[in-house]
Amino acid sequence: MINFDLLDNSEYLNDQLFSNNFLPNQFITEQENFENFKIPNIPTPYQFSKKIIDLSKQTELKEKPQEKNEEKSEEKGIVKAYKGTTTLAFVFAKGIVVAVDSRASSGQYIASQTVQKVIPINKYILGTMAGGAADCQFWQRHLGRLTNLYELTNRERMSVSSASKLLANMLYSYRNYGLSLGTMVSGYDNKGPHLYYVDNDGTRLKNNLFSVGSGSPFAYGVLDDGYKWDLEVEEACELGRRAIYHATHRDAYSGGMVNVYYINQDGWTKISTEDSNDLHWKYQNEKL
Amino acid sequence: MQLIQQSKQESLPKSKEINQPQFFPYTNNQGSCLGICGEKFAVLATDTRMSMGYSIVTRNATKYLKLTDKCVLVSSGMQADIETLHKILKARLTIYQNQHQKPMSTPAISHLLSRTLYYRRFFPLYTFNVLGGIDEDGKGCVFSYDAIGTLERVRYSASGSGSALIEPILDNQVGFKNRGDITDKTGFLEEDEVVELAKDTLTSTCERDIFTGDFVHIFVVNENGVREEKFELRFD
Amino acid sequence: MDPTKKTLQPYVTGSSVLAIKYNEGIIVAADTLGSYGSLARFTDLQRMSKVTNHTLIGGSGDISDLQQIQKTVESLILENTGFKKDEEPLTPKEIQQYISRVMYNRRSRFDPLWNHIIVAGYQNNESFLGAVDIFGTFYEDNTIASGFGAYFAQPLLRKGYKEDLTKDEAIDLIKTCLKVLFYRDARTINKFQIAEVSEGGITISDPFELETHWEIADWQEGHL
Amino acid sequence: METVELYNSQEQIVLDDLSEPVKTGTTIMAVQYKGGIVIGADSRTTSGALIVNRVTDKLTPVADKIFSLRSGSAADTQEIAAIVRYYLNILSTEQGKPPTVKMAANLFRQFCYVYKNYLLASIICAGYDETDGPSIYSIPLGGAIIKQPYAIGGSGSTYLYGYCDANFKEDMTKEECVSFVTNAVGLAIARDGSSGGIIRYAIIDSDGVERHTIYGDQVKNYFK
Amino acid sequence: MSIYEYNGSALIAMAGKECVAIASDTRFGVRNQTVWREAQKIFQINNKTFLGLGGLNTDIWTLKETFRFHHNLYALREERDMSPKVFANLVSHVLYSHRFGPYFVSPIVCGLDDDNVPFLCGTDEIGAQEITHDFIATGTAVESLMGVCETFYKENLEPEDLFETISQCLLAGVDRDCLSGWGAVVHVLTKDGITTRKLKMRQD
Amino acid sequence: MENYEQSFNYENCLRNEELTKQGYEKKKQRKTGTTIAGIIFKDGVVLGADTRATEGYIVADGNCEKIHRISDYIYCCGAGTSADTENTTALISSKLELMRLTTGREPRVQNALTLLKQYLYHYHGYVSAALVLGGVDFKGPHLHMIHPHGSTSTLPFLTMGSGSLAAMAVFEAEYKTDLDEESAKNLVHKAITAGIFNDLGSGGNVDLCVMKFQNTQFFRNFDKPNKRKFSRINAYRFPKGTTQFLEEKVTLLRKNLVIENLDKNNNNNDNDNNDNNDNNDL
Repeated sequence: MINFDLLDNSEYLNDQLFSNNFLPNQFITEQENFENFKIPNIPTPYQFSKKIIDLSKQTELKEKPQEKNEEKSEEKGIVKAYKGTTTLAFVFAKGIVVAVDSRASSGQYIASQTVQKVIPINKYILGTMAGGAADCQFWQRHLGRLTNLYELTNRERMSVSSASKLLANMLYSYRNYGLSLGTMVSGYDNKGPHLYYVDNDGTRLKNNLFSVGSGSPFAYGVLDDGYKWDLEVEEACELGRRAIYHATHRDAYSGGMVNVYYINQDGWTKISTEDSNDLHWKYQNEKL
Repeated sequence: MQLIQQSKQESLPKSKEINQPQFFPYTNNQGSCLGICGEKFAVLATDTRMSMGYSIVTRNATKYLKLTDKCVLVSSGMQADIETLHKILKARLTIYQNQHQKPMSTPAISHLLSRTLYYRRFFPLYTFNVLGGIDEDGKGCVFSYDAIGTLERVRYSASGSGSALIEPILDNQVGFKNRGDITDKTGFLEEDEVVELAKDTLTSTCERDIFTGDFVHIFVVNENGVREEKFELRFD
Repeated sequence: MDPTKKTLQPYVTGSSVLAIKYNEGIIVAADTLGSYGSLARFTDLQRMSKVTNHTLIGGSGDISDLQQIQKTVESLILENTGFKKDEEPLTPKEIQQYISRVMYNRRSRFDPLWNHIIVAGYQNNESFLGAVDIFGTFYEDNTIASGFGAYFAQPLLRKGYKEDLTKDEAIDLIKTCLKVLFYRDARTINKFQIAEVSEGGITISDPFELETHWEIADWQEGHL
Repeated sequence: METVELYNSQEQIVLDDLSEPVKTGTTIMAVQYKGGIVIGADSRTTSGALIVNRVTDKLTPVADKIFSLRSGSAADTQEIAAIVRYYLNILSTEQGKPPTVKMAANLFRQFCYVYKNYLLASIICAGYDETDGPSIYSIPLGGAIIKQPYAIGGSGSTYLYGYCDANFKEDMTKEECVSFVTNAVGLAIARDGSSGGIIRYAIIDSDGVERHTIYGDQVKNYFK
Repeated sequence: MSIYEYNGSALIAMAGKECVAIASDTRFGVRNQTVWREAQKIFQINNKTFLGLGGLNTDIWTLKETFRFHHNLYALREERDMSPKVFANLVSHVLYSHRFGPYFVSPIVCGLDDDNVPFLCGTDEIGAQEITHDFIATGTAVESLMGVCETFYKENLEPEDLFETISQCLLAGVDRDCLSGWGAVVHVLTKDGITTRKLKMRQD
Repeated sequence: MENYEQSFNYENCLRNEELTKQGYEKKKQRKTGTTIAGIIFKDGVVLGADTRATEGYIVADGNCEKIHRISDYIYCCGAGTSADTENTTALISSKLELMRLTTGREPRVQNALTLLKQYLYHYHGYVSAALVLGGVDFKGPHLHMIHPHGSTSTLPFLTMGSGSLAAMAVFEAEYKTDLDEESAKNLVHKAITAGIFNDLGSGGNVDLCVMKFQNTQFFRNFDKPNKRKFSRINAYRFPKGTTQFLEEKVTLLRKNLVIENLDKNNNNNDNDNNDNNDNNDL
C-alpha cells in the first residue's frame, strides 16, 4: 500500500484523467492509484514536509533564521497542522488507566476543544494522540486495520507488544520525513496489561507509567505523587483525571474535556468525560 | 512483513547544498468558509474571492463542490490544490457510484476526504476544508479538517483566512459557550436562523479580514436536497 | 530529475496579456516583446496563437514554456481529431482544463511552466474567457490580465466592463490599457497586437503603434 | 544577467514593500564638440520593472553652466547633487567668479569616494567654464574621476559602446553632436528596458545653456 | 513564536453611551506555562482614563511606570489631570521615540473626556494611533476578538449592557486562544464611577 | 530622565536584537496598505486617500485618516508604516509652524519638501514613509512625491502605496491638462476607488482634500462606497446575567465623596477645566 516510487507514474495518468478527454482504457479504477503517498520530486523530499508543515513543539522556539540564502521564512510552516496535548497512561494492579485532554491547537489558535485523543485500535488496545493529530489518526487507524486483519488471519488477537512494534516499525520507515507523533499503545492481551510508548523516531519503550505532550511535565508531578501499584480502580481514574486537569490548568496548549478510559481483561471502557472547567471549580471548592 | 518497506533514504541523492533557488510550489489564494449543522440540516458557506498577494485575481471563484444530494464540501486555500482535490473526490465518488450503485454516505465521504488529504502528507494539498451534510440517520453533520487530514465531527466549524474571526462567534451563538442565559447548551438553531447567522458572520469577517469578500455561496443541505444562495459582501 | 536541468528561472519573457469579453466575442491583446532580462531582445514575437478555429491562447512569462504549451495543445488537438472525427472539436473550456492539468503537474514536479496563460474562445454562440497560472490555478472571468496588467489594466477593464460592451468600445478600452502599460511597465514596448475572437473565427491584427502623450514632461523639468 | 523581477518570486511583485529603493536604470551621456558640450539622458525611473516616473529629469544643474547626470539610487544622487550645488554656490560667492567644472567634478568625487560603501551613485559631471572650456568628467561607482572627451553611463550605456566607438569624432559641429547624442540615447531606449520615455538634452557653450526635449512619440522607433 | 506571545494577553475597550469599558485577561505565562492568574494589564491613570497594555510583561511594567511618571509630572505642572486624548498622545510619543528599538507592547487608552464622550485609542508597538468610536482589541487573541466585537458591538449601549457585550466578546475570543485567559477583569467607566468585575471563566 | 524631542532612543535595540537571535520573530507593524493620490488642476491641488489601516491581514482601522495637515495650505498623504507617516508629517508640520512664526510668512511647499526629503534621506529608508505632498503657495500649486529613501519626483499627477498602480492606471488613462476643480475631484475619486476595489491593502472610504490659493477644503469620507450590506445586530442580545462574575467592586469618583471635600487640601480632583492641548511634537 505504501509506495515509495519516486517516478510516480500516477502523475502522468492524472494528466490524462483530469483533462476532459481521457481515453477509456487509461481510466484507472483501482484504489491503489489514489491511495499512495505522494512524495515530492525533489532531491531532499523528506525535508520538504518538515519545512512546509509547522509541527515543531510549541514549547520550543523555531530554528534561528541562519544564512541569507536559506529559504524564505514565509515559506516555512505554512501548513499549520493541528497538534498539542497532554496524554497519560499507567498500568496498575487492576488494569490500565488512559487519560487525555481534548484540545487541538494550530499555532496558538485553538482549533478544537473536543478532539478524541484516545483512538481505539481494537477492543483491547487503545492508542493516544499527541503531536500531529493527522499523523496519529491515520497511523493508528491503519494499525487498527492491521490488527484486525491479523486476528482474522491467525484467529488470535495480536499482542500489545507486536501491535506497538508494528507501529514503531512503520514509523521508523518514515523516519526523518517529518512525521510527528508520540503515542502510547496500551492494552490487555493474554500476558496481561502492557503499556508502550512509541514515537515518530521509531522509539518504543515499555514502562508502567507514561505521559506525553506539552503538558506532560505538569501531569507527571501529580502522577508520580499519587501513583501506587495497588490503586483501586476509582482511585486510579481519579488520579488520571486530576493529573490531566492540572496539566490543562498550567499548560497553555492543553485543555477542553478530560477523558478517562480504563482497560482490563474484558477490553476498554470509557469512564468519564468531564469539562476541565467544571473540574477546576470542583477541585477549587474542595480546597476551601 | 511486507508492509514495512525499507526506507529509500539511502538511494536518494545526497543532500548536498544546491544553491539555486528552488521553486516554491505553494501560494495561498485565501478565502473563508464555514459550516454549521442543525438537527436535520447543515449550512455551509464560502466566499468567492480569489486573491494572489494583495491583488484580487477573480471575484467569482468557485470553492465548493456538491458531492452528493446530501453532502457539500467547501474549501479555501490554494485554488489549484482545491480544484485537484475536488477532481479526485469527484472521480472517487463516480467510481463508488459505479461499483456500488448508490451514492456514498456523508460520514464515508468524510473519511475519504481525510485519507485523500493524508496521502499527501509529504506534499500537502494546501487546502482548508469543511464538509457538511446529513448523515444516514438524517441528522445534520459537519466535519472539520486541517490541511493534512485531521478529521473531527463537530457542530460548527470554519476554516481559511477568516477562521479565527468566525469560530468564536459560532462558539457564542451556536455552541452557547460562556452563556449564563442559556440553559440547554445542546440545543440546535432553526434553519433560517443559521442562514442569517452565516451571512452575518461572513459580513463581519469581511469587514476585518482583507482576503474575504465579494460574494458568498450559501448551501443549505436538508432532506429535500441542496439549496444554494448567493449573497453579496464588500468588494474592497 | 536533476535540478540543474530545470527552468529555475525564466529567461526570455513576455509581459502582460489583456483580455475582455464584449457582446459578441472577446478581445485579446499583447505587445510583441521578448525581454532577456532588461534587454529588449526580440521585438516581433507573437505571443498569441490560434490553436483551433475557435480558441486562442495567449501567454505571458517564459517564451520557451509558452511554446511548449502551444505544442502540447496542438498535439492534443491532433490526437483528439484522430479519434473523434465526427464529433465536435475541443471546446475552449476543455483546452483550458487540459492546460491547467499540465501546469499543475509540472508545478507538482517542482518544474513549473513559468507562464500565465489566457484562453479565449467562442464556440456554440458562447464566449469563454479563462486563465491558468504557474501553479495550475484556473479561473474564468469577464476581464483577465496577466503580468503587470493584473495591476494596471485590470482596474480599468473591471471598471469598463459591462454586459453589452460593443466591439469598438472594447478595443478602445484595451488600447487605453495597453497605453498605460507602455507608460508604466519597463518590459513593454509600443508595438502591440490585438486579437478578436468571435463567431467569425479568430483574427490577429498586424502589429501597430499607439499614440502616446508626454506633455507632463514639462512639469518635471528642473526638478530633482 | 540581470534577474527578471516579474517572475522570479512567487508573489509576482511585492507591492507593499515600499522599502525597495528607487533606482534610475538610465542612459546618460555627455559629448564634447567644438566649443561646447551636449548632454543627454532618457527619462525613466524604475523600481524593479515598475516605472516610478516616466519623465524624470536626469540633467541636474549644479551651477549655471555645470550639469550633473545622475544614475544609480535616486535618493543618493539627488542628495549629492543638492549638496554639491550648495557647496558650489558658496564657493562661487567666496571666489566671486563662477566655479569650474573641475571643481564641481572633484566635489562629486569627494562624496562618491568617501562614502562609496554607503552610496549607489554613478555621476557624469559636465559643463563649460572660462578656464578649461568644455569638459566632461565621469565618476563611476567607487569614486574614480576620469576626464573624457565623451562619457556614457547607466545601464543603457552597455548597448552604446560600439555605436559610440564607431561614430564619435573629435571636434564635431554642434548639429553633428546633437544628432550623435539623440541617436545614441534613442538606441539605448530601444533596447534597454530600464531606459525609456523621452530624451532630454542640453547644449552648453560659452553663451549659456539651451535645453531641449524630444517627446516619447518623436523618439525614433527602431522596431518598425 | 513572536515575543508578543511570550506572556500572552487579550484586551478590548468598547464605547457605550457616556461610558466606556475596558477588559483584559489576567494570565501571566511563560510560553506554554501559566505562572500567575492575577496579572494586571489595565491601569487606572486618573479618574477618567484607563490604560491597557498587552504584550511583553516586563515592558508593560516599564512603560506603565514611565507613563505614570509623565502623567504625575504633568499633573504637578498643570494642576489638572491629563485628558484621555492627551494621554494617548503621550503614549504614542513615548513609543515612537523608541522607533528603532521598540517596546513590545500594544497599548489601549480609553476614557471619558470632559463632556463624558467616550474616547478610545489604540496604538501599535511604535505608536501609530488609531482613534475609533466603537471598539479596539489587541493582544495575542486579536483576530478572534476582532471577529466577535465586529459582530456583537452595538452603538450607545448602557453601562450594564456594555458590560455584558464586552464580557461575552472577551470570553469568546479568549477561549479560542491558547495564550490568554485564566481569568478576566472588566472595568466599566461612567461619569459617576467605575465598576470593576472579575469574570468567571475557563481555567484552561 | 529623557528628552524625547531630540531624537530616537536606541536603548532597547541590543535587547531586541538578542531576542531576534534567540528565535523570536518580529511582528509586523501597522501599515497603511494604502492608495494615495494627488493631482494638479487649473488653480489648485486635489489630494485623495483611502481609509484602511492593516496589521498583517487584519484591518486594524477601517476609517483612519491618511491625509495629514502640514500647514493650512499644505497637506500630505502618507503610505507605509503608519507611525512613521504620522510622526514624520507632524514633525515637519511643527518645524514649518515655527518657521512661520519666526519669519512671519506662510511656509512654501518647497520648504516642506526639502525638510521631508532631508529627514527621510537621513534615515536611509528605515523611516518608511512614502508621501505625496501637495499645496498651494504664492508660486502656484505644487505636487511632489517623496519615497522612503528620500528621492523625490514632481509631476502633475502622482500616486503612492500598494494601490498606486491601480490609481496610476486611472490617471494615465484619463488625465488632461487644465482640469477644472470638479473634474479633478472626480478623477481623484475615481483613482482612489480603483485602488480600493482592486488592491486588498486599500479599502474603506475616500477622503479628499482640495487646495486652492489661501483656501483649503477637506472632505472627510467624501464617498463611502463600502457600507456594511447586512446586519442582524438586534439578534444578539445578552440579557443581564449572561456573564457570570466572581467579584464586583464599585468605585465612585472621588469628587462625589464628602470626605474629600471636608479635607480641603486642595488636591484638585475636579478635572472639568481640562484643555485638549496636543503635545504631539516629535
